[in-house]
Amino acid sequence: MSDALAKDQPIVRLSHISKTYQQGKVQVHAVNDVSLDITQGDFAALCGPSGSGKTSLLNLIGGLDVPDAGSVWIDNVNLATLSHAKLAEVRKNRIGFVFQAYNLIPVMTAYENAAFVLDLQDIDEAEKYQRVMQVLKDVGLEGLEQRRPDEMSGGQQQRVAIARAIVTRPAIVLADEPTANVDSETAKSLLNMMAALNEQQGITFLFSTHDQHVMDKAKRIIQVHDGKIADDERK
Amino acid sequence: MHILQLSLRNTGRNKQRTAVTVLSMAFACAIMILFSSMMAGMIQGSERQIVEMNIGDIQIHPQGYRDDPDIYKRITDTAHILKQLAQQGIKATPRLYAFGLMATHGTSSGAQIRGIDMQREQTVTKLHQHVAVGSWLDKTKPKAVVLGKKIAATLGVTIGDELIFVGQSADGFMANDIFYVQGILKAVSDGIDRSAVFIAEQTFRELMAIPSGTHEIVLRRPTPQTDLTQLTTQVQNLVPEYEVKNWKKLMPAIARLLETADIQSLIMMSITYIAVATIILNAMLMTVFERMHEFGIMKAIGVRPWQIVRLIYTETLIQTLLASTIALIVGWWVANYFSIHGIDMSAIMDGSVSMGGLAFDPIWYTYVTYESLFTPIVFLIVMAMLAVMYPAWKAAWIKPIDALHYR
Amino acid sequence: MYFYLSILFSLMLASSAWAVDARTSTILSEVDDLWRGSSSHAIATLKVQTQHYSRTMTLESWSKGKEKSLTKVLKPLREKGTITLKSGNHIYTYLPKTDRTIRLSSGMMMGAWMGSHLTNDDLVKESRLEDDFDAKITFEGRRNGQNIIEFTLLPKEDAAVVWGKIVLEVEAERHLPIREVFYDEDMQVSRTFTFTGLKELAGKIRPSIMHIVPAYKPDEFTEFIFETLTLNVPIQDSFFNKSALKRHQR
Amino acid sequence: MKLNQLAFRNIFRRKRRTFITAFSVAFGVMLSVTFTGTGDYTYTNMIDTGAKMGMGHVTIEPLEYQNKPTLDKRLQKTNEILQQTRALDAIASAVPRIMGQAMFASANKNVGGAFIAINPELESANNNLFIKSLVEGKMFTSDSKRGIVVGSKLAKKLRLKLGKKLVYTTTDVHGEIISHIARVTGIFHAGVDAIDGNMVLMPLKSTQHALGYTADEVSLIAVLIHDQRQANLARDLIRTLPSVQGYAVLSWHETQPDLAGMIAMDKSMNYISQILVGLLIAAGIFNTMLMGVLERKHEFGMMMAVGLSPSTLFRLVMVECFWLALLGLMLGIIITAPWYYFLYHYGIDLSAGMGNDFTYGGVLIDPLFKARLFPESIMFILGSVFTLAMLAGAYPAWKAGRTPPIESLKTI
Repeated sequence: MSDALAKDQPIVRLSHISKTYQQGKVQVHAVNDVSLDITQGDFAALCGPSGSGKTSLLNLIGGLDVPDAGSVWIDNVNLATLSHAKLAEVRKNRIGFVFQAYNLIPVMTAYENAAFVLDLQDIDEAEKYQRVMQVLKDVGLEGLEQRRPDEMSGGQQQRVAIARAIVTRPAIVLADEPTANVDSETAKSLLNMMAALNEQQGITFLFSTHDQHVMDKAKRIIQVHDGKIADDERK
Repeated sequence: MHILQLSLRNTGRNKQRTAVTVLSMAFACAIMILFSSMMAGMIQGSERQIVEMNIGDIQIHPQGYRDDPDIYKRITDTAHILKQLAQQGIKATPRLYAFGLMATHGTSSGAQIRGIDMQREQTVTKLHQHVAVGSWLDKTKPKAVVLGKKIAATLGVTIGDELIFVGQSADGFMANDIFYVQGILKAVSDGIDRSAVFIAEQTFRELMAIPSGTHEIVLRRPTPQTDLTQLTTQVQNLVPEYEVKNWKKLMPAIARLLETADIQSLIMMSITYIAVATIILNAMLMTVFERMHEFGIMKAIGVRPWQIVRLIYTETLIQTLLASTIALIVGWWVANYFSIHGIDMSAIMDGSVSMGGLAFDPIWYTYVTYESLFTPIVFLIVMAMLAVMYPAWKAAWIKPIDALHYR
Repeated sequence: MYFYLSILFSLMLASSAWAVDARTSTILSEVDDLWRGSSSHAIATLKVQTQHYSRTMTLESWSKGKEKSLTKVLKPLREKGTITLKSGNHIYTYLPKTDRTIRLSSGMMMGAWMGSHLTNDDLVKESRLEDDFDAKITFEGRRNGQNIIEFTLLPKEDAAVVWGKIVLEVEAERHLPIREVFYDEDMQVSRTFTFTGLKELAGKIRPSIMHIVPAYKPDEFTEFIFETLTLNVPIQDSFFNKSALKRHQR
Repeated sequence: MKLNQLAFRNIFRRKRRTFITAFSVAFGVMLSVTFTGTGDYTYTNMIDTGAKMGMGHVTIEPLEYQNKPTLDKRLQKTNEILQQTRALDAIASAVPRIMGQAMFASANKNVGGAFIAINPELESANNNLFIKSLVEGKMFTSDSKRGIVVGSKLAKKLRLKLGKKLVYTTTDVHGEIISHIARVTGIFHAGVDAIDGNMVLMPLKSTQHALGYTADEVSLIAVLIHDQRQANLARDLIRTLPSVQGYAVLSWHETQPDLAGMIAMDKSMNYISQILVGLLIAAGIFNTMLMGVLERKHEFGMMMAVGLSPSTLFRLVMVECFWLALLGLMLGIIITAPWYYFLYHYGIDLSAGMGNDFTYGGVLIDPLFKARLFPESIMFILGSVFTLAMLAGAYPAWKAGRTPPIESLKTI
C-alpha cells in the first residue's frame, strides 16, 4: 500500500499543534506549537524526560486526542474534520497502537487479540487466519496462539500487542514506551524484532521512549522538551 | 494523616464513583421512604376514613345495647358525660336509634331512624359531607330526613318526597309522622345504605317519646397520635357503668382487614428491602474491589489491616451519611408532597369505593411518620455496614503482591 | 295498629273443620263459635303492662267472616281515629295524625302489635290454625278444682307455624276455654293465654278477659277485655274497602 | 470474533459483577412475581368468591332488577336461556336462582334476612360458596319441599338446630304476603357475619311453588366462567343470545360495584408499588452496569484506540447487558420457583398471631398471602424486567462509547 506513495511524502503531518491540559489548578502546556512530518519507513523515537509531552504527542497523532490549535494530517486527511466514527476508522485501518502495559483484551487469547482489529475490518476468515498466524510467527509467538494475556509474560504480551498493531498493515505504528514495563533483555529483543519488521517489511514506527537502547536503535531521534521539539536528527 | 481526613479525600477524589454509589443508595432509600409513607398512608387513611365517616374512634353504649338494641337501654347522664369529655378535649356526639317502617306511595321498608345532634355530629364525623343529592339536615327544618343510598332506592324517593314513619314509641304508643326527604347519602356502609334515616335529635325525641337519655355517644381522639387503647381505658374509667369500645372492637373484621394489609405491606416491604440491600451490597462491593490495587499499595507501604478496615468503614460511613441526607430530603419532600396533594386513583377506580361495606375516597394520601422516614435510613446504614464487611476484610488481609495485580 | 279482636279470640283456638274425631271437632267448634258469628261488632279494652310502660286503650272493631276486619282506636286521645284494616292478606293502617294510609309489608309482620306481646303476624297467622294443626284430647278429668278437657294441638308437617304444640284446657261442662299454652319446638312454654271474666256477652256466658303472659317475661302481660259484643250484625263488604278507610274517620 | 462471544467472555471473566447484576435482575423477577402473583391470586379469589355468593361472574336478570330486586320481577324462559348459555365455550356453569328478602321466625325469635333458592342438582361446592362452607348437616335434595340451609349466625339467633323448623314470610309474585315452613337440613358458616346472619338457601322447586312462579321462572341466572377476566367478553357474548333479549345481562363489575371498586383500589396500590419496585430494580441494574463500565474504562479506551467505533462499543455493552439480563432472568426463575411454589401451595398465613376469634373462612378476604400467576403475567414480568434491564444498561453503554479514549487511557 505504501508503494504508491513517494518515499518522502509524509504519512503523518503535524502542523503547529498545541495542547494544554488543566491539571488541578495548573495549566500544563503539554504540546506547544509542534510541526513534524513522519515519512514512510521511519523508525523514529520521541525522546525526552517524563512530562516533556511525548505521550500527548502520540495521542494527538493517533487521533485519541484533539489539539487546541494546529492540525494533524494522516494520509493527507485532516483529523479535525472527521467524526468519532471516521476517526475510529482511521485508527482501525491506518494506525497501530502499542501501549506501555495492560493493553490486551483480557478475555481474549493471543490469536484473538491479534485478530481483533481484523475482525473489526471484516476480513475474510481464511485470509485473517493466514495473516494473524504469519504475524504471530514474525513476532516470535509461534505456538502460543491460544494463551490468554494472564498466561503470558510481559514481553510476550507486548509481542502480541505489536502483532495486533502491525497485522492490519497500518501506515504507522505508534508505540508509547513499549519497553518501559519489561526487563532489559526482553526490551532488547522486542526492539530487535521491531527493527527487523521495519527493515524487512518497511513498517513505519514512532516510539516514545527514554530508554537508551531504543534511542540507539532508532533511525531518527526527535528530542522533545517542554512540549517543543528541541532536536530532530536522522541517523 | 488522620484516617477521617484520608477517607474524606478518598471520597472526594473519585467523584464519579462516589456519586454513583451515593446516588444509588440514596435513590433506593428515598424510594423506601416513599413506599413506607404510602403504606402508612393507606393503613392510616383507611382507618381515618372508617372512623370519620360514621363510627368514630370510640363509642359508649349502655351495657347490652349492642347485642339487643332496645330503645329503653339508654345512657341517662349524657350531658354530664359530654361535659367531662369536653374538659379532656375529646369531641363527642350523642345519638339515638329506633326501628320502624318508612312508607311512601304503596312501598315501604324497615328503617332505622337515627336522631342526630347536628352541631356536635359535625365535629365528630363527616357524614354531613357525604350527601349525594340534596343537602344535610338543618335546624330550620325539623321534618327533614336524610336517607341512606339503598333505602332511598328501595322506597323510590327523591328530594322533597314525602315519607311516613310508623313505629312504636317508648311509651308504647304508636309513633307516626310525615317527613320530607332532604338529602340522600353516598355509599357509607352497608347498614347505613340499607336502612338509615337521619333526623334531628329533637324531632326524634318528640316522635319516639324519649325526652332524655341517648343510646350511643361517639367520640374522636383529640389528635391522631393519641393511643386508642389508652384512651379507651381512660373513657371507660370515666363511665364505668357503660360499655366503652373502640372502633377496632366494634368492627373487628375491618380492623383485621387493616391488620392483614399491614402484614401484607410488611412482607412487601421486607422483600423490597432485600432488593435495596442488593443495591447497597453491590455498590459497596464495587467500590472496594475496584480499589483493591490502591489498598495493595497501602499495605505494601506498611498500613496495617485494621487501619484499612477502619479506612473503608469510615469511607462507607461518609458515603451512607451523604446518601441518607439526600434520601431523607428527597424522600421527605416527595412523600410530603403526596401527603398534601394525594395520589388521585380515580382514573383506575370510578367514584367512591367501598370495602367491606365501608366507603373510601379514591384519592390516596401518603402519611409521613417517623418510622416511614427513619426505618429506611437506619436500614440503609446497617445494610451498608454489613455489606462492606466482606470487601473490607478482603482488602485488609489481601497479600500486597496479589492486590497490585488485582484485576 | 290494627285490631281484629273477634278473629283473634275465635281463631286463636279452633274451627269446625278439624279432621279429627267427632267429639273433639264438636267441642272445638263450640269454643270457636264463642266469639264469632258471620260478622261481629265489639268494643274492648286493651291493657298492656311492660317493664317500661303500662297503657290502656279502648278499641272498636268490626269483622266479617275470617278475612275481613276493621279496628278503630277510641281512646286514648293521642291515638284516636287510628284504623287498622285487614282484608284478605293485606293489612292497611290509617294514621289520623298524618292523614295517610299505609300498607304493611311482609317485613313488618313480626313487629309488636300495638305495643303488646303479640306480633302482627300472630293475628294473620291464627286465621289458618285449622289448616295447620291436628287436635286430640289428651286429658279429661279434674284439675285445679275444675272438670276439664285438655286438647293438644300438634302442628301438621307442612304447617307454617313456629310452635311445637298448643295445649288448650276447656271447662268440661260448658266448653268454655280456660287456658291456652303455646310451646316452642323444644316443648318449652313460650306464652300462656288465660281466659277469665265470665259474663254474658251477645246473649251467652263467655269469658270476657284474655290475659297473655310471655314465658320469658313473666312480669309483663297483655290483656283484652270485652266491653260489648254483638254477633251477626249486618255489614256491607264495602265497609272493609281500603278506599273506605278515610270515611271511617270521624 | 463476534460481539456476542466477546460479551460472553466478559461476563464469565467478571464473575462477581455478573453475579451481582444477574442477582439484581433475578430479584426483580422475584419481586414482580410476588406482587403480581399475590394480586392475581387475591383478585381472582375475591372475584370468584363473590361470584359464587349468588350473582355469578355474569348475571342474566330482568331489567331494573339490579336497582330494585323485588320478587315480582322474573325471567320467564329460563330453560331456553340456560340451554343457549351453556352452549357457549367460555361458560363453566349457568344456574337458575331466585333471590329475595324474607322474615324468618322460630318460636323464639324472628329476624329479617334473604334467601337464595337453588337447584342443588346444578350446584356444588365449585359454584356455590354456601355449599362449600357447609359445616353441619347436608344440602337438601332438588325435590325437597321444606329443606333449608341456614347461616350459622342466623341459626344461633333463631336457636335452630338440624331438623328444626323455621317459618319464612315473604311477598309472592302477586304481592301477597305468604308464609311457609322449612326444616333445617344444613348449616353453613362462611365466616362473614353479614352472610352467616342473613342468608338461607332454599330448594328452587318448592320456592317457585311457594312464590307462585312457574317452573320456568326464576329471578336470575348466575353464570360462572372459567376465567374471571373474560367476564365482560362473556357478558357481551350472552347478550347476543336470542333468548335473553328484553333482559339485562350484567358482569360482576356491575352487579358487585363494591367489590369492583375495592379491587380497583387495591390494584392501583399494587401498580404504584410495582412502579416503585421497578425503579429500585432499574436502579440496581443501572448501578452495576455503570460501575462495570467505569471499571473497564481503560479496556474500552484501548479498544477504541485500536479502532473500535463508539457505536460498536455501545453495541458490545448492550450485548453484554442482554446476556446479563437473560442470565438474570434464568437466575430469577431459579430463585423464584421455590418461593412461588411455596406461595402457591402454602402461602403465608396472615391470620396467625392475630387471635383465635379470627375466622375469615375464605370469604372475600383470604387470610393467606398466596400467589397465583396467569401465564400472561409470567410473560409480562419476564418481558418487563428484561426491558428494564436493557433500559438501565443503555446509559452506561452510551457512556462507554462516549468516553474519549484518551480519558480512558489516563485512568491507568
